[in-house]
Amino acid sequence: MNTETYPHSEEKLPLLDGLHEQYNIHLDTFDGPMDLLLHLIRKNELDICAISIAVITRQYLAYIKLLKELNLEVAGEFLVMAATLLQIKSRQLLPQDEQEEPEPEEEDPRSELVRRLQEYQQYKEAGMLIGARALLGREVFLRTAAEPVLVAAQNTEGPLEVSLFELVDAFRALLQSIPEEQFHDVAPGDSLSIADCINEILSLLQERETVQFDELVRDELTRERIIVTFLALLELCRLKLIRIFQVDHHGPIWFVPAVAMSSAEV
Amino acid sequence: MNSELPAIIESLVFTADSALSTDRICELLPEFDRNEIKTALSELVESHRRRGGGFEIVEVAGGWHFRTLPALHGYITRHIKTRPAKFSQSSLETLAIVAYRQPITRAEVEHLRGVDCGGVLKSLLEKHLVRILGKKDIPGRPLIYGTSKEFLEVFGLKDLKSLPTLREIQALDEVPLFERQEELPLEPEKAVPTEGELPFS
Amino acid sequence: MNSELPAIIESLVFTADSALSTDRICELLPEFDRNEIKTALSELVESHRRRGGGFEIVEVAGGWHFRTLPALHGYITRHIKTRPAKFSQSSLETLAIVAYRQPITRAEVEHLRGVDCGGVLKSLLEKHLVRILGKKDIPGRPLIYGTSKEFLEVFGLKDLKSLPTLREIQALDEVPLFERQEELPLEPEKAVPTEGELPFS
Repeated sequence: MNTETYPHSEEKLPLLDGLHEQYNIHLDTFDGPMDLLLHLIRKNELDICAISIAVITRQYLAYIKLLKELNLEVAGEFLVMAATLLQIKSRQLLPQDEQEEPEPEEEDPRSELVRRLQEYQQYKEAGMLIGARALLGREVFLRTAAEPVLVAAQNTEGPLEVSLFELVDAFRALLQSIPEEQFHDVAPGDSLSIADCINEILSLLQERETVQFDELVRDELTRERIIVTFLALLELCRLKLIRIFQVDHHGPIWFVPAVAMSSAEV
Repeated sequence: MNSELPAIIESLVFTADSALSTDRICELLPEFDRNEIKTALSELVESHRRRGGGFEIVEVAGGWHFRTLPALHGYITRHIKTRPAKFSQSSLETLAIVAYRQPITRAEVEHLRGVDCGGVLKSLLEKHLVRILGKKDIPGRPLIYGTSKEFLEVFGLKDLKSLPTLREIQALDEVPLFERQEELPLEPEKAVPTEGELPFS
Repeated sequence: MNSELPAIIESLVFTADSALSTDRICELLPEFDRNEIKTALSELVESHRRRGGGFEIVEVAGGWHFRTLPALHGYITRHIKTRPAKFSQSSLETLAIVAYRQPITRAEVEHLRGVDCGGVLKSLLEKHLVRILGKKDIPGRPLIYGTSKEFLEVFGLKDLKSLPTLREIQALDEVPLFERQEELPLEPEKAVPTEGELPFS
């Protein structure tokens, strides 16, 4: 994702050629640092379990340096991996105290990385296997002609087939087609909206007859949460969807659906 | 004759959206002789008739197509009632508005969609995806709509909180925090002092 | 067994506009016994394979349908306009991770791949290969993803158990990375209501 474009500048090319000879790193698109590491391991004919961190780190950094010299963008992920490699290497350089029993967590500093690489390699291979299958619309085709007997009858009764993404997408498309000022969002903001909170309360009331205020805020006792919940309750009350009551002073606040579910359903 | 030819022709007729004429088949298969193709077609007709399946290949109105046996139409029409109903764009939009903006009145839904939604709301009510929550205390006392338990079941949601928000979908392909950060200077030669010189610098 | 049954089933599958599950076929044919129907289905598979035609009946995404033989695609694309979905390495990797690891969050996919996956996930959602299953019950309530029915259909898989088995890892430590993490509470039976068993667990 980072090296999709080949360099345009002429004077950089000799440098690139030199590298081709010395390291044989081709500027393919590497799908992230894991992909690059696997490539380096294979190039050096190393076993993932017995990688030489020194060799791999040097080549990995060389690749990043090359990208930079070619003025290609180096994504943050590649730098994070560089830091991880350097950290593993520095841990390997630390003198080992041979007298002491090795602590249980003092495992090979490489092992975490090795595990990630192995797992990544599995999915990379599985992805290639899946991609090599005969695909519908590419190698395999269905009958497209509609059966005349069935064409006449349109059906609206059957089981529904629609995905969640289609639902959100329909909503998104709709909002985009509406001028900004007509669309009134109850509480825009980054975290919690009154609309979300109303949905939450309605969803709870589908399951139970009574809900206590404390239950709504118990999991997240923040000022924002309490205020938003309170406003959501006021809104629901204003819409006459719930009734709120409190038995004792300072006692728990309860609320119930204003209309019994059975009578509300038509 | 190429022994694969009947299968090739069969696959062409099968995937065509309307009847394929012999001429068209010959056009599509220039490497085969017209007579070969004609022989293969009669072979196909014969082999489908012989195997006694649920459909046959026939030539009608100048074209070849597959047709189910009329004797079986009584069975075929049965699945009209149970085949999955494709959701119309208007029901999907209306359902989305109710889901994301509930509690909501019909007038509010119509304001957002810009068209009359009475029929769509009624069919959503009949499908039990939408329910009436109560009446709004304004003149006219309009009905207030929300989604139902069945709505959650159809979409496999635990509760309404699990509905993905617009923001979450939009945030997917935004540039991650990571890459917006100022890049830190990285000097490999200094960071790896023991590894010796890099091959270029 | 009723000697007409394979032909009846064949006509149903042939005319359905999406794959028909064995359950649906049984529902449509209440006068026949489930076992009879199953026997007839395997007979159909066998007879179509034997006759060596241009298409076959296969079980995909939990349902039966007819599809052409992959070997013939060179002929079919002569008259069918295709816009074959192009899959980059990153989308295949991401798809594989979602398929084998579902239900999974974006952060978990990114941890495995080591790169941002928002854009890839969004394009897989738009291709309907990946779907949103809901939200995970952990702080931040991230969206959880799984593969869709279309995924199985497009890749010609009967169910998730038919995914290619992952190559065994000769691990330093037998426990895969993810299982060493603290288990987060998630209710997969609610989140993945329709997809059946995962290929491993």
